[in-house]
Amino acid sequence: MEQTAQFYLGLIPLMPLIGAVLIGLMHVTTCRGERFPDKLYAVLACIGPVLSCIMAFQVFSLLRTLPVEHRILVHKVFTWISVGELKISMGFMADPLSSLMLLFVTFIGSLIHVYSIGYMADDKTYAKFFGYMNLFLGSMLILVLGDGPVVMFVGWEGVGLCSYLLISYYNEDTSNVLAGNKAFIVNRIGDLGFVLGMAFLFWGIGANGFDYVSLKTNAHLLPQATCLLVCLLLFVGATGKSAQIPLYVWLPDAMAGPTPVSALIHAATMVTAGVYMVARFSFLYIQVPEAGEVVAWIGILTALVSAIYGMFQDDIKKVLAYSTVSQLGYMFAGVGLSAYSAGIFHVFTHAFFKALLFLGAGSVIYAMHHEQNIWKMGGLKKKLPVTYLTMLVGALALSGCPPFSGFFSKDEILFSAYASGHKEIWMIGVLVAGMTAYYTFRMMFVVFHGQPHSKTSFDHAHEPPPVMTVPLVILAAGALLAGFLNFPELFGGHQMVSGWLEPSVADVHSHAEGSTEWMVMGASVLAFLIGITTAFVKFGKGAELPVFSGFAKFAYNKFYIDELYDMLFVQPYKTIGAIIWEDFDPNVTDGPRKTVAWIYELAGDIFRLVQTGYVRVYAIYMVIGLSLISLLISQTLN
Amino acid sequence: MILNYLTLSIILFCLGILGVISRRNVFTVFMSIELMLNAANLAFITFSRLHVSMDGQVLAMMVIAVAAAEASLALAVVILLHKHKGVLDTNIFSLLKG
Amino acid sequence: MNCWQPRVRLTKKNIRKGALDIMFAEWLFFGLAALSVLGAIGLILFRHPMNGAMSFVVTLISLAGLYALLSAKLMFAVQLIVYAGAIMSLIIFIIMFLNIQNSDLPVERGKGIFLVGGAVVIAPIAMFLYKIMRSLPGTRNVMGDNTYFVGNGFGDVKEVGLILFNHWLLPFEIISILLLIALVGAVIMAGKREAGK
Amino acid sequence: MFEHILSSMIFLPIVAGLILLLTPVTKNCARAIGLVISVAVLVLGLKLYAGFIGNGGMEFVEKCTLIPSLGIDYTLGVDGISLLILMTAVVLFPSIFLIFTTKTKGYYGNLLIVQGAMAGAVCAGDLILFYIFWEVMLLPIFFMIGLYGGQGKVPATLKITLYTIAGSLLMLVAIFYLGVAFHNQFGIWSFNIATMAGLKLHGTMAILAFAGFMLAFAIKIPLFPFHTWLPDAYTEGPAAATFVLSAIMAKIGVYAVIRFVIPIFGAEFTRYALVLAYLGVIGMMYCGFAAIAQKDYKRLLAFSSASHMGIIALGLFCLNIQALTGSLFQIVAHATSTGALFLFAGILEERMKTRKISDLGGIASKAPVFAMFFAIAMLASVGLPGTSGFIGEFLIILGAIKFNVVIGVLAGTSLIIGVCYMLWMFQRVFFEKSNERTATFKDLSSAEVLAFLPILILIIVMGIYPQPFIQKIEPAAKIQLSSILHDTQVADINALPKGTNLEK
Repeated sequence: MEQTAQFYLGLIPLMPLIGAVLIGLMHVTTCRGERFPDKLYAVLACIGPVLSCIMAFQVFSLLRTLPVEHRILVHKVFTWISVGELKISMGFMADPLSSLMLLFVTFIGSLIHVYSIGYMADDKTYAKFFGYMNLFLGSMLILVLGDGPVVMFVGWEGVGLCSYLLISYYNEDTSNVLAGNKAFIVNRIGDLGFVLGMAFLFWGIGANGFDYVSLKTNAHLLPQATCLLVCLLLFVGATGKSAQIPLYVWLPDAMAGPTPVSALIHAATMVTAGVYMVARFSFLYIQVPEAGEVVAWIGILTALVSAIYGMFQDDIKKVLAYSTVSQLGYMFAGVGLSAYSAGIFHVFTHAFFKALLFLGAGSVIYAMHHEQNIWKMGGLKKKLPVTYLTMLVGALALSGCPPFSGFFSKDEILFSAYASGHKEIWMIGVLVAGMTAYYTFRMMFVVFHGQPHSKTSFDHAHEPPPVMTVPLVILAAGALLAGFLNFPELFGGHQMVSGWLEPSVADVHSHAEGSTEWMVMGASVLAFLIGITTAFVKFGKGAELPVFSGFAKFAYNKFYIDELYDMLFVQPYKTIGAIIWEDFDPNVTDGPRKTVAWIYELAGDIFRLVQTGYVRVYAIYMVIGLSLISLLISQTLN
Repeated sequence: MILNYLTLSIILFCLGILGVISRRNVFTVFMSIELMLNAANLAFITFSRLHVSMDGQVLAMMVIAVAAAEASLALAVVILLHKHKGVLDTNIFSLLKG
Repeated sequence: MNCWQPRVRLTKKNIRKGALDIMFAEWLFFGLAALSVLGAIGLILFRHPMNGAMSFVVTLISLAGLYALLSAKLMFAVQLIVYAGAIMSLIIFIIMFLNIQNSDLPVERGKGIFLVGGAVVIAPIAMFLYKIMRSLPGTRNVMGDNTYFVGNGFGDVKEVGLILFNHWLLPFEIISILLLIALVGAVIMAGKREAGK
Repeated sequence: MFEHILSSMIFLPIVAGLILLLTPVTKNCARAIGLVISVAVLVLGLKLYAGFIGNGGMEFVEKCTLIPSLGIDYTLGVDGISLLILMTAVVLFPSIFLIFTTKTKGYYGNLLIVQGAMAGAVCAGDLILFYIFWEVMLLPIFFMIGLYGGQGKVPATLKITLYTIAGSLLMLVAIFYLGVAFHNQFGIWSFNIATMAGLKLHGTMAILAFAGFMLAFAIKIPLFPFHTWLPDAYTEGPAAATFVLSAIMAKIGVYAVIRFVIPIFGAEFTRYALVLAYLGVIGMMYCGFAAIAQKDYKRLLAFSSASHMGIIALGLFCLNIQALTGSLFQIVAHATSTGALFLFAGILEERMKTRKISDLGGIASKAPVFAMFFAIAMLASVGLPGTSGFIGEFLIILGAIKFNVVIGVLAGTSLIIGVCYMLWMFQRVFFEKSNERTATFKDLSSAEVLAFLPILILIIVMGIYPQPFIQKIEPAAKIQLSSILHDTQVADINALPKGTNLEK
């Protein structure tokens, strides 16, 4: 049984990868001639994820049968790199943490694949899309299952690549490609942090094995300063992938890709990789609380800033994108404050409701014929009942309405912030919760309530086919129920997720009085109610396109951060390049060579005067030379 | 006195050089070269007499043969020159000018 | 070496006759030397190559005389026949063939300056060569190897020929090939048609 | 033939190339002959690879005396390092003959000669022999750029030739100095690298000789600030010449540092390693920055190649096994990825008749196969995990961090810099809307796909399963490294004050 499961570990990422290669080859070989039918591609594309999902459940259930301290499966496929002390195998590892990630990644991934069959139906390069999606899922699974940082990095960069490919999927449009470039480059900045962190970690304790198991046992050998450095560098990597300050700028632009991509990559799975990574390295972060503080503060500030942005967006996907950034901020606040299970639990619930919201938004966009501006929608409740209901579930979960999943996970983070004495973080968190409720329902009201703003597109709007709505319903069920998996003890629950994650993450449990817990929960609920009421008052009856001014305009333009980055980094980079190429390289670097050439030229000009071209004159030179030599030698002869 | 012969050879050789470097007429330059060859021949034969060995004379004979070959080629060049340029000036050629 | 020793018995009469001969040869040498130098000077001074060529012939003939004085009988003949005869007549033939007018001749301004300047430049070379010659052993002798006379065979066709074909065979053959090549080259060059290029 | 496998691999192409140049064959015939010869060499190379044991020593040694009085031998041999470069060249060469058709026969003749000469330079075990091949290598490049290059071919040819020769003449002087020094110390003449390693050099002359060698190799690699010939030559050269220069010849510069400089000048090498490492990393950043300012895709690739060579050179100077192995691995990886990119650029230039980025666009939708191949090579070149580029770059950064933290961090920025200009270029050339020029772009033909497929498969296989390659490299790298570390200890003893007598 264990043997089979280990074998599965290798197969899980392989399945979608095989699918990707197969679809890619089929696409490439046929793209000039007769194409295979789209249905074939759709089936092929879904086989891999579904198989992976089944195997993931197998692995998960096997892990459950094992005793708590042995809940770890490692499968080393082959030696990948072995140079000197550095020994890395291409190995996969399943422990409670990764198996949990595995579950929802494969599950939601499969659902989104199914959804895409409907959403992408009219696309000309259907196969290409599914190839990329499968490649993405494979990379994500490598990321999750990798048994060491380097293998994880393979998946880490792989998902970045797929993100690039899918964002610039509609590559005829320059802005889409630019968004893709931005995503890849910003991710690369984070990856630099990851690589450097790995390097320092390796020279610290990597010589005895560079996989998580060995690293965990040797973690105490790492000097405090190095540990802090490694933690911060790794966190730089996490900020890149998970869109945190200062590297969050790519995620809103990434909405240029097809909507299922936004759901799969930029909401449910890839962006949570950073949180996963911090949780994975919890054995390091636990040693240096300062690093955790930095993580938590960055997280909560990101949550605040992006919530502010989210309140003023007019693109339905951008609202969701900023809410994603904001929720990721919560997760980092959680893992930063050593509440790893709370952070991961939020990742888990967030995956459901955010995927749901994105897919719902996709249905809306699909129904509105690729119109994304919320001010041009309105009153869609009647036309799209299923979408409306499912999205309502998602919105309630996102804003933290009590019985829904988001409430439990968010509350746990806020509670641990409060209980561990970080009151400021808690206060900001509650504030952000209110803002979340506000902008979520602002979007819901504007899109589904009120009067239609565009009559023609409203009339043409219709509910999408079942292949799209069924995943929505399933996800809605998930978003509704997932929270009960970690039902707090306060309500007589067992905190199953926290208990499950116990062996993997070094959780710090903050205990507090029951009354404190009630107080914290009450504050969250209050914030939610204030947020939703405000939204209802302002937009409940439908609203016109507002004109922004003052702070709102400032926030609408995202505090001009993009422009600032452009001025601070992009333009200097281009200017330096231009200076080097146009001035520095030809004049300074090439200067010595040019000087030598100039000296030769000068000497040539001088000697040219002597070269009259008349043979007789050359004879005269010869004779003069002979004469001089004779004079010289004559001196020595008697 | 042997030295007299050798001195004469030196004088003739130097006159030959003088002819080459100071005249521009192709024929004169050419004949000046012949003069230098003859000066060398004289030296050869003088040394042959000095050492009472006839190798010098053999060498002189070879020089004459080379001179004959040279004369034939040089005259062919002169004819070509005259044919193409119509003049006998060595300064016509300045292809080596840098 | 011995075979070239004089076979004449050294009687008083013979010695006196030899002294007279030496005196006569000295005079003859100076005469021929003066002629050859004059001829050479004429060569480099005459403006028209024809005049130069005639004056050069004088040099060549007087050099032939000097070869005779040095007992190089074969060379005396070769000089007269090949040089003064064949080569010079070829040169003169070409000069006449080209029918050179005074107007064809290059205008040589500053010829005097070149001559004087050239002489000044060449003087050290001449001095140097002279110093070398003077320092060679035996050059102050009256004639070679302290003997004035050499045997009858010295410089004869047969003796020179023996040496030529015994010790100098390979160079001789190479020279013959050289002559052949020169011949071919001359034919190709001079025979080139205008249309060639 | 198999007893003298190395000699055959060297002289078969050279002789064939000379025959092609001297006989009036047609260009198609020349191309066919070139293909046959290069495939024959490939077969020999595979045989060599199969017979290679790989315990770090020299194998397939051939030796005969050339000039006994001066101790100059004809010595050939391969170890893991040279085998790697040799195999790269051997595998990549047939594809050139497959891909390019519209050239004259001299093109193919010169290519064959350069192939042989490069094999010679890589296998030579004697300094003089190496020098001869080193110079012969340059000649065909001179002709190829000079005769078949672009518009600015003449200045570019002169620049590369004079620059390279200036460096190699200094190396010749240094070689002579080494020979004389060897004669002074041991009383015999020898230029054999194996015996040369026993040479003990001190003082200014050693540093000068070291500088002579390093300069020649730095120009060839090219190391900042000696890179200025590279953009011109790469841009103006015909695609095959650029390919040869970037994929293989630059690598021979790196190889030569390992083979000749490290054993002989171990002490000097360690002393100046920091400076040289800085040059490497500065060169990487400098060329990376310059690349973004390019308007010509070939020149952009040229700068990118120079930038990568900076990283490879850095790996040499870090003095640890990870960086050195990474550097050697990256040699192959870079040869495949950048070489392929230059071949693609050649195809683009041939079909579009332009080298300007702004003239192109939208090729991805017209030629998906071409775009995919290009993207794979590009991603390998920016070091994406799963492709060959990552392994080397990761190992080099890892080693650089150990060597010097500042250098390590700067080396890490190559991850970002590379991706910036590459994506920018990819966007302008392959994405966006197509224009009337690119509207008629024809996708790769089957023959071209066939020619590129081995390269691309190599890129991916080397990224996913690199251990077989690393296994061949590592023992030889370890030996080279131990020679330096040994020398360092010697140098340390010398550095001690005179009074401390350690001996006996």
